Amino acid sequence: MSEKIQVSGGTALSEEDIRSGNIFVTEDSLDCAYAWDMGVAIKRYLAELKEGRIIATECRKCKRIMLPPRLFCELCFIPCNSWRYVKDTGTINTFSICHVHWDASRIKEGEDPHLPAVIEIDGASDGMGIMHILGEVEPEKIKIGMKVKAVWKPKAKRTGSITDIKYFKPL
Amino acid sequence: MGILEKITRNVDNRYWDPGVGAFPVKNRYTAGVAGQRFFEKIKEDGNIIGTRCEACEITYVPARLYCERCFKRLEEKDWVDVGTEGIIHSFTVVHKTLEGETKEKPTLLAAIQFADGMLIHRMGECKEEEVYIGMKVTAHFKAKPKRKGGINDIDYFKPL
Amino acid sequence: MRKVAIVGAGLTKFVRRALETPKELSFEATKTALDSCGLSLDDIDCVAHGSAPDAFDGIHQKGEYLADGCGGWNKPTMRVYVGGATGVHAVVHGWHHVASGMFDICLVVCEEKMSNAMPHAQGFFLTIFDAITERALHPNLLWIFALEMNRYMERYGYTKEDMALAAVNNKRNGLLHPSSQFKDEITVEDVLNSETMAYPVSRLDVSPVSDGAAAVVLAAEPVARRLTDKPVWIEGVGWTLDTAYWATRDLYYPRYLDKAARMAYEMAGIREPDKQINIAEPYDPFDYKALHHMEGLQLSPRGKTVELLRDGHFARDGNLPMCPSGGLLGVGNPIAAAGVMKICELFWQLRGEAGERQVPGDPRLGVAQAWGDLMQVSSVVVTGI
Amino acid sequence: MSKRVAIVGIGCSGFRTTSTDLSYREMIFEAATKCYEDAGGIHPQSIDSFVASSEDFMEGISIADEYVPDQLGAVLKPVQSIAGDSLQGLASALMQIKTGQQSIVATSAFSKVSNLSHYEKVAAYATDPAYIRPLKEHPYFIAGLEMNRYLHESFSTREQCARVVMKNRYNALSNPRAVYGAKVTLEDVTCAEPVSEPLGQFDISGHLDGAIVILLASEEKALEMTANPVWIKGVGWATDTPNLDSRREGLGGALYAKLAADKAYEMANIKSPVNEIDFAEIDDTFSYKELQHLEALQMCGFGEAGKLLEMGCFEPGGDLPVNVSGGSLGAGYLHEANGLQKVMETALQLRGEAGKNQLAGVETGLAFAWRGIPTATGTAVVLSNRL
Repeated sequence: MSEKIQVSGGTALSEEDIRSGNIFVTEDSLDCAYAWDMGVAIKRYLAELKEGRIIATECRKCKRIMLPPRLFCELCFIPCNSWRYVKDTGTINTFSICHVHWDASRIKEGEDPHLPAVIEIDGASDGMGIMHILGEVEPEKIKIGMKVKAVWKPKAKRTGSITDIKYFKPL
Repeated sequence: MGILEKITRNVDNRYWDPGVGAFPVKNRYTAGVAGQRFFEKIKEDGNIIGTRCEACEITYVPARLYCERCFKRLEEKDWVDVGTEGIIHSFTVVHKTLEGETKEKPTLLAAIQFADGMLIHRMGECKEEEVYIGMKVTAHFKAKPKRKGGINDIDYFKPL
Repeated sequence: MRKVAIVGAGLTKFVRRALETPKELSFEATKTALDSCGLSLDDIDCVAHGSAPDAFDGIHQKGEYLADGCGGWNKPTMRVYVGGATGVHAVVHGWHHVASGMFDICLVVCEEKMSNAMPHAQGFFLTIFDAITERALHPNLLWIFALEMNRYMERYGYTKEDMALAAVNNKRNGLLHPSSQFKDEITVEDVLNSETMAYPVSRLDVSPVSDGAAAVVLAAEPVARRLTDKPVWIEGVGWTLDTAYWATRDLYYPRYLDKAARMAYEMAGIREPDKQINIAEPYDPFDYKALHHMEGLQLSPRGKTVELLRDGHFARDGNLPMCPSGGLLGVGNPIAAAGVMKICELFWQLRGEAGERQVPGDPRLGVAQAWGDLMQVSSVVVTGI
Repeated sequence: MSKRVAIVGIGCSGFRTTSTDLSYREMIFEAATKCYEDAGGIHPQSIDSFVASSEDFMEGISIADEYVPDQLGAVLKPVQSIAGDSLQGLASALMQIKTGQQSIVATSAFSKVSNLSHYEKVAAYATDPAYIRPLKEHPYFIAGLEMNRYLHESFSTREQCARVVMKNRYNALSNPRAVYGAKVTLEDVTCAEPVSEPLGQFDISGHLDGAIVILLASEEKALEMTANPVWIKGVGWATDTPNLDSRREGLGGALYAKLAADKAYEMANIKSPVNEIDFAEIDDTFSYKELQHLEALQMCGFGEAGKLLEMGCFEPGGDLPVNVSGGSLGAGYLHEANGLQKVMETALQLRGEAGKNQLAGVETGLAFAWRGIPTATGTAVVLSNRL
């Protein structure tokens, strides 16, 4: 059994090599902003969040109450136009206790960890979860299956965004 | 909706990404094995080098690690000095900035042939109407202490 | 259906920060793969290449940029893209090129230069989430892994220690791989003691950020037989994408992989994958994913994978070696290139050319898999000799 | 290679300069619904595989392929994305059918370019980071260099390029899917604001939002599904080199178009493209590109396209009607969906469904798309309504 594996290239550099200026680099960033067309479904979803309500759509064929709301049922492949309010309570399907920020930098000493979770919203079909964060809870006490409720921003501070819900806290 | 029903009033239906730019991270690029040496030559010696593939009879400028036509690895002996004088292959007058705004002063850019390759760069010390395809030009380098190892170590090209 | 074989393979070293440009990395892997089967660029009909998000290399239309480094000069080149599953999928895509009868010899090349993303590649992962309904929460990539891992562990009562076993297994295997980014063996304790990033994910549960490239050469049957006396046949391919509404799926089981694997097995005529397959290269960017994917690949009963792992079933000398290459955890994770690295491993293992890493017992059938997007996509390739 | 493949369904939506009424998901759902209905009302559950074409930075999403399945009805189905022009996506779909593993494959692409604050910056991000980007120039300078060199080598004129714009925008007036239809004069084009001389504002096709879904099927399925299949006779794609400095024919050529067409013609068994192709929808992202591409696609000799254009050869009533739909200059430029737009217009002509723009008695058409600045990649497809 002869080793015939061929490997070539992949010259490792250190950060020092680059900082010293001996290895030439160019830097750039894509300074382009994006304005996403929300469309009918998400526009209404956000508008309702601003009012302190969560809205879903129902498929007339499979009867799934879908969250986030959509204008079509991706399984039946038909348009849907039945709006359904769902509750602002739900069940934790899964969660994490996260010690790094979105850019991979570690949270500082004393700073609270982020508590992302998938929350199955009451009133939507089984398993219809959304990603959000948890609050007013000791991280060690979070359990899968725990019931939670949305904590809304004060009405004046809501902007029509998913962050109009500050977080979900244990019921 | 969607098909059944549509938004017919022109209201603000857009959601902007929070902050400036949706890709809030930088990119940093090495010049690579060949590029490192290419820029070193510009920085240290104020000269331009390429790499030659004897089999394909082509000299690449900027220099390459490999011949893209036959995939021969271009080695030590394949590095060739192509000098600082080239010929204009094409040119253009750019009137828009990278932001899409109209420039106060348009830029004269040229693709300048060196051996079988090209460098694309600004033209200087000449007027727009003087430039022509086939014109001989030479590189005007930045002062040595100001060179950092990049294409902008050449300030511009000027008529020979 | 036209038979297609892998006839050559090549890799770069996987490193944290490469001097080479993305093109140059691609060249190194491609050249090595060509040399391994004695072909020149003139012999190549087309290039099927792959690379994950443009944001890492920092180049829009990255496929075009990479084309010459992948041997695409004056040739048909096409870049395929299914997030983290791109590596294995690029081979599926190459198979499309040849099995369709349109080309006889196809280069498959994948490259990733994650060190081009500053300060850390993870920052770009913010932009994989839904622009309107999720990004405002400032999520990071670890969230989705952590959420999936937690759900998986909870469902079957697995512990963090159980998961760490996979990291230890793969990293140990990887020490023997010439492309590996690592030198040191780790223990379960090391994994458990490494800092928590996003519970239950700790630092050593995760594969590293890497630069690298990998390539294989595919050929149609008659050509393959002429080129080598040991062609490694592509017996089955499968790929599936699940809904983008990822939070509406229960994450404990990778149903996207279940379907993709069944598609590939059906094509390969495999009825009992756990008995018939000799080598598995499941996608393992995180340790739990290796186990999760073994279940999705139908190579381990749901919820019994840790037991089998503890019993040595998935060790290099076990019944069904898991990630004998070392996988992403053991070799490194230049995303798309890591997927092709897994295919390279099957190629060398099935030909008996894996040297120190060779699994015993003349393996005849192997499966490689990659996974990506929002825990959503899988591509599967079954190879045999 | 005996397996024949046909287009059996076509659907589109959007096709406006902005599309704030629909999210990209809703827009694609609409296009997909129309396409599946066009194919006899097929449910996506019966479609074997799906191919989308997209580029991350155009969508502002990394790994944009994540968001493909739902609006196409492709959940838990084989789905792949091609990071390239949608004609390459079509080629991938075709190859999948030819393997025999799939029988019906949907291919889709969309543009929401109106959502970008600076398309220029995205295009600039495609240029080489060491040699080009540090110049910090508007990326269309590459088109300026190409146009100048092309005019120099081919002896074509600035005015001939302007006439391409006049023709295509006029053609667009009678195409309901085209938004840049207008009667423009030579002076309108030549005196327009310069962008990168000799390239002016009106030499550049305008941005367009829109989604297109096209369904392909094997011969057996196609004959079951539709009475008017459009057969894909040949397809070819090629990249010259991504390096501006080492293109085989310099900056004035479009070798990629020739290489792509050679392959497509060979597959379609076309010996004399001029005689065997009745009309063409070819890339006109920039005015000079139409002329350059016509020559590279062997629709005429080198340096002849401009003169033939002036003689009216490429008008709807001419010998070889080119971009009767209005092309990108007249209809708008759909970025990644550009190629599918060309295929759609070609296929509608071959089905006799091109409305006011319908050409009489056409059997074989050519669709060709280029990847845009700064690339040297193109894809050609030969379509016919005869098996």
